[in-house]
Amino acid sequence: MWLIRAFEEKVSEMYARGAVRGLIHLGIGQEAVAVGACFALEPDDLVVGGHRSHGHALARGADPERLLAEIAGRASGYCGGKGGSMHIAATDVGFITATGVVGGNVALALGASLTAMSRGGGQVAAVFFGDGAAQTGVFHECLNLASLWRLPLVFVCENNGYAEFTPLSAHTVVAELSAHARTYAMPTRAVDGNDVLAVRDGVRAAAALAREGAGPSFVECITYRLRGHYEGDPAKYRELAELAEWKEKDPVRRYEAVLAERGALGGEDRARIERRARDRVETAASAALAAPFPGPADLMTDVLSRPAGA
Amino acid sequence: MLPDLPREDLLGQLRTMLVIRRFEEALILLQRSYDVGHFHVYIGQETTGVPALALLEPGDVAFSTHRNHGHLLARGADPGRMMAEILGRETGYNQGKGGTLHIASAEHGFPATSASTGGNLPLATGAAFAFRELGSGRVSVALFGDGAVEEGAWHESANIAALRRLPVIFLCENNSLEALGQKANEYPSSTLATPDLTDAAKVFGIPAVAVDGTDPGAVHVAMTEAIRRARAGEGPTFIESRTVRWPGSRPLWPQLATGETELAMAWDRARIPDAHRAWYEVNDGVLRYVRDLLAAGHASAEGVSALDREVRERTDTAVRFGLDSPFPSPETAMRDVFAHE
Amino acid sequence: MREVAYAEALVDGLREILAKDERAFIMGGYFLGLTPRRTLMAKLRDDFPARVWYPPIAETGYVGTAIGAAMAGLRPIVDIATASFIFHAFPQVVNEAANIRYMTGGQTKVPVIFHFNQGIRGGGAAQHSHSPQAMLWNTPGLLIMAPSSPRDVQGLLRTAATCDDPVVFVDHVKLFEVTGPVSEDGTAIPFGQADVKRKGTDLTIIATSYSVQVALAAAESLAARGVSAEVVDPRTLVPFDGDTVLASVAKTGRAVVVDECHRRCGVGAEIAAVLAEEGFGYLRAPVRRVAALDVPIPFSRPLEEYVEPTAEKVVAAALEIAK
Amino acid sequence: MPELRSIDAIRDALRSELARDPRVVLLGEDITVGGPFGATKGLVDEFGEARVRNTPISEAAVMGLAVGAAATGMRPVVEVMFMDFITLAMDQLVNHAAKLRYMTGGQLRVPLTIRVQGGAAASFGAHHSQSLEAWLTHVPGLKVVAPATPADARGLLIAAIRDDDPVIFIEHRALYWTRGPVPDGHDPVPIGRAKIVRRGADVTVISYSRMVGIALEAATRLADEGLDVEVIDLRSLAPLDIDTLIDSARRTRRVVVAHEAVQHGGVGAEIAARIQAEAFGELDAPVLRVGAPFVPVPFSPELERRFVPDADDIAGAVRSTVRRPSAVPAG
Repeated sequence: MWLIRAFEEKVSEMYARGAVRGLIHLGIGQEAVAVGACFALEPDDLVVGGHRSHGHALARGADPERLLAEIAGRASGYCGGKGGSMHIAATDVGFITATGVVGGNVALALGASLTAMSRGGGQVAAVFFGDGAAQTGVFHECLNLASLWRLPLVFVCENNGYAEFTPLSAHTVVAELSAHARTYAMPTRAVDGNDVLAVRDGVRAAAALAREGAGPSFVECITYRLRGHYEGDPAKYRELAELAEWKEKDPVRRYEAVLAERGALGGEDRARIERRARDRVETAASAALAAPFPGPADLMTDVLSRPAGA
Repeated sequence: MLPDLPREDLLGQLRTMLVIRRFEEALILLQRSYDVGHFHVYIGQETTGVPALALLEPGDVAFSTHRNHGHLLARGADPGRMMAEILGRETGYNQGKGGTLHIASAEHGFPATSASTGGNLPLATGAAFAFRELGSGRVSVALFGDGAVEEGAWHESANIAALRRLPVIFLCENNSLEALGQKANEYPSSTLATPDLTDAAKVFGIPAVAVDGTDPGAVHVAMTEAIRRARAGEGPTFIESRTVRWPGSRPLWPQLATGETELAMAWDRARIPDAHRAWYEVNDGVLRYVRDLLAAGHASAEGVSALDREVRERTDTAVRFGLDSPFPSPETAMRDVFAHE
Repeated sequence: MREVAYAEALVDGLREILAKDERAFIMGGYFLGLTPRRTLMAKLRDDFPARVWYPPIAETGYVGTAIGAAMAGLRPIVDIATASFIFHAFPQVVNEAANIRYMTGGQTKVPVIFHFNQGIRGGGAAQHSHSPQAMLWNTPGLLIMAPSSPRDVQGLLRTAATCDDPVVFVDHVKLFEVTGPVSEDGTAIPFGQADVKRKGTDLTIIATSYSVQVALAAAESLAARGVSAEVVDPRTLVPFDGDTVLASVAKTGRAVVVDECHRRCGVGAEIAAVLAEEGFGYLRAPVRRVAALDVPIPFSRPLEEYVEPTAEKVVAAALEIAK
Repeated sequence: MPELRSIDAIRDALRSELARDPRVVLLGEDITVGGPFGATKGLVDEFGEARVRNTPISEAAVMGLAVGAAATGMRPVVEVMFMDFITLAMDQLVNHAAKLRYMTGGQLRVPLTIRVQGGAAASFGAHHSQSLEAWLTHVPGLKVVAPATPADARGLLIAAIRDDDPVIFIEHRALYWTRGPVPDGHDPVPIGRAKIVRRGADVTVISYSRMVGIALEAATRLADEGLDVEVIDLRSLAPLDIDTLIDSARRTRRVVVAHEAVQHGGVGAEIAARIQAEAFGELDAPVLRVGAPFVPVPFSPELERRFVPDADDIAGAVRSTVRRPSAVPAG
């Protein structure tokens, strides 16, 4: 979780310095959902992210250097600099793709789960999305279709109470998003999104159901993100008091406390883990920023299977 | 049961139901002698549309779909101009440009009719949005089938209607009972994982009720309450009207599977054949309505037959009017694209 | 004449409409995107709290709601924000709004304005850099305005506000900082009236929206090389002022068309085809098109710049045919 | 040579690819009962419900699902009952199917075929008669093909299913029941290659789908007037076989482009702009375009007939390219 926290803070700092640009969405405060969920999945399971997915990719084992290179638009980035922060893909670690279209990614994950089902190897798919996506029509179409065809899919909903800039209550009367899943006879479970073990158990149970062929299920993680909706937004649309309260629920500090209680984490262990994470991110950042940009020759590739015709 | 209305209103609604029934039957018969093209009929759902839409005021609006004939006729549209539109003639309500799938009549409160499944749901929600903003107290009705609930447009519209407490009534005519295309290997293929259709609205906190679509009394009660809530600013209501699909609407091209309706079956059970017996005895709302009227002493067999004859004559004139109407002149194809040409 | 930034002219234009017509209503408030100028919209909302609504992220739903409201008495101005989000609303914009008047034989009007910010904006990548106006221009039943200056955006908005047909308002975040004069007396600019933004004799550059600023920059550097370029801004795509454009091409005999759509089947393709057809007699060189290359818009800056229709590319195209 | 109707040629292609490749799966509304025109009739009995799946009426989710399945190893074939309904799936088509390969720097591929049925016929009205191919050819990352004959329908559909990119396969209901010769075997017809269906020396007429037959009708009529017309069937709108078009334009020096879609901003605009840019000075007349008027599709048969260009329209355009004085450009 420290790797993700250090990574996101480094991106935030690079953005402030103008070293990277474009639309960047950080998931600081939502590390427990990424790590907890991915910990409960198998290596060959298929994971689809949303537009705030650095943490999801890292939790699946993506290389921080190639991730940072992509965010910085470098040729050595996972997508050759063509995708950027919102369209990260690291298929070698089972992170199929992320997408910038709210709700659009959920439909892609349905397809991944159909493939998994047709292969019959007990493989499952999982998709991360925010509560903003839950307002889109395509999201509801997906709940219906997944339930109808009993697809092996885990819906991991990060409910942080905000869609882009507006508090959720201004967007829908339905506070509890899993209610929509129950409309389609889908089992649901709400977990504290800031407790990595609770998320792990929730997703593991859901994945088990899917592997047995019992179809999809919906895990709603109640979380809170500490940075603004997108980098460069001073997040002033939140009352400061609310911000302070959640800082104390920071998932990284809570998990450290749990481990310390169990005697599994001494004082200097904690500092060592944090430092190792920050060092790893530091080297990754300098390597990424030193890497070359892609050239015009790269431009026309990857449009179609053969070079783009007339 | 019968709607709680005075006798002449009940008979008025019977007349309208018969106008719809005879119109659709005439259209199917016309196929034998004229290339009418593809269309959908409202047979079997008259006992929903007529009582429900009779409760609207002139200023209220309704948005229908490809199965719109019964809705427009229920609000007083002229069968002749309807037939003319279906036959693509100049005298049609849309001057021949819309056709059966898009018949609209602003004067009867049908501003636009969409043939894209669920396409009318955001439009009806929008009209309610305007009525609320303009404080006009008017009501908007979305008329759609169970298939439209599978569309994202349904969820986005329901969410907005609930969020802004809009005066819109979602009247879902679920005509797929016992005809789920998947199993019966026929149309439609309504495929919804929701155990109960009304759940699709209840999740948004929208009051939802299911009624027997062949029971005009139940439809009347549910619609009266929904209109009251809308005008009082209490927000949207969802009504699921359940009907068994008319056997003639199962194949892709409608056919007179149960023949031209014989009203005498309402008072003379001996005339009911074995084939489609359940249809004549239970599922045909019009026959049930006639039986209830007779039982309540509101009408006699002779009276109903006389009314039916009058409706059939009117239907024949409507068909002739359609067939005799001129086609629009070709250059009119270039008009009505924009306000200023 | 007051000098004003485009973003201010736009918001003042919206304020004027809300003040003048109580049926006017704003749905979606991201007109100025995530740029620093967005505080202007927050102010507008404070001034008219009941008339500016921030809907859920559900374009089919809220754009359809705007169309329904337009049929029932309101005159909504609906903001789709980033142009790439309009694809969610295509069934409502293209299948419903554009067809309703025609399909109903003229019975029902749909006075609604669809606003979006199109084009390449720096790091938007493939899903936030679309220019959908070519597809919308292929759709009968939609008026399309594409202002390129503070005066034009206010003048065209005034006409759009009184129009009884759906109007597509093509906008661009890179226009927000462009400053220029605005008319004091509230004159409206009629649709279908092109504006010669710069006189010239050797060739004609035809451009819309932000590409007009690109064309003007190109004309500037061409002048330094002794090539006199005339810049014609049609200001609206529907109706399209073909006469003024053709008159200019007849005079210069050479034409370059610039816009941010992808090249194949883009806005430039239709204009070039019309010029080549109508201007066959007096064209002295092939019509050149400068548009976004036919690849998804890449994220990385150097790739994005390679794809973008820049002033340099316009200059190169102009020099190629000006000989 | 055996003969097949287009609708049967299409079913034959679907059956042979379903049999050949276990990754192929059909998705669409009512396809187990054959869809409205019968293209998929009987396939569910042969290949089972896991590979011939009825979907709910949720075009956005179904298209997204198909893209996701293609990106993770399957080869879906999605049927969109009427081309007008691609509007409901535009976000998935434009923002995902067309871009996943590029945005992921080549990590993903999207071997997906989208069968649509477009065009005006039998008075289906404005929501069931549109030709929207210009939009799709405008999107980099999508291929678009439109067969005019049963042989090409089968060959191009087989090629589309085997292609590793998203291919939109445009059928036309007015062509479904026309019969035509089909070769033995199930070989793909290469995507991106036009076909000269009638050699000629005086004027080139470029067209696709239903318009090819109408162009041939015009050509035979013009032959009686001593005009030798060359007719080219594009078959593939993206990628466009521009070399064949330029070569023919240089030979005849007169070109007409005809399509059923609205002329304004149609594929004809791109072809006209390309030919006049690359063969400038080698034409004796401007490239003329014949397309539908800039209006929604009217319902009434009389108006619909006027909406769709016919042989007279094409012949008229051809004659005017000949009559026009060959103005030699000044300077």
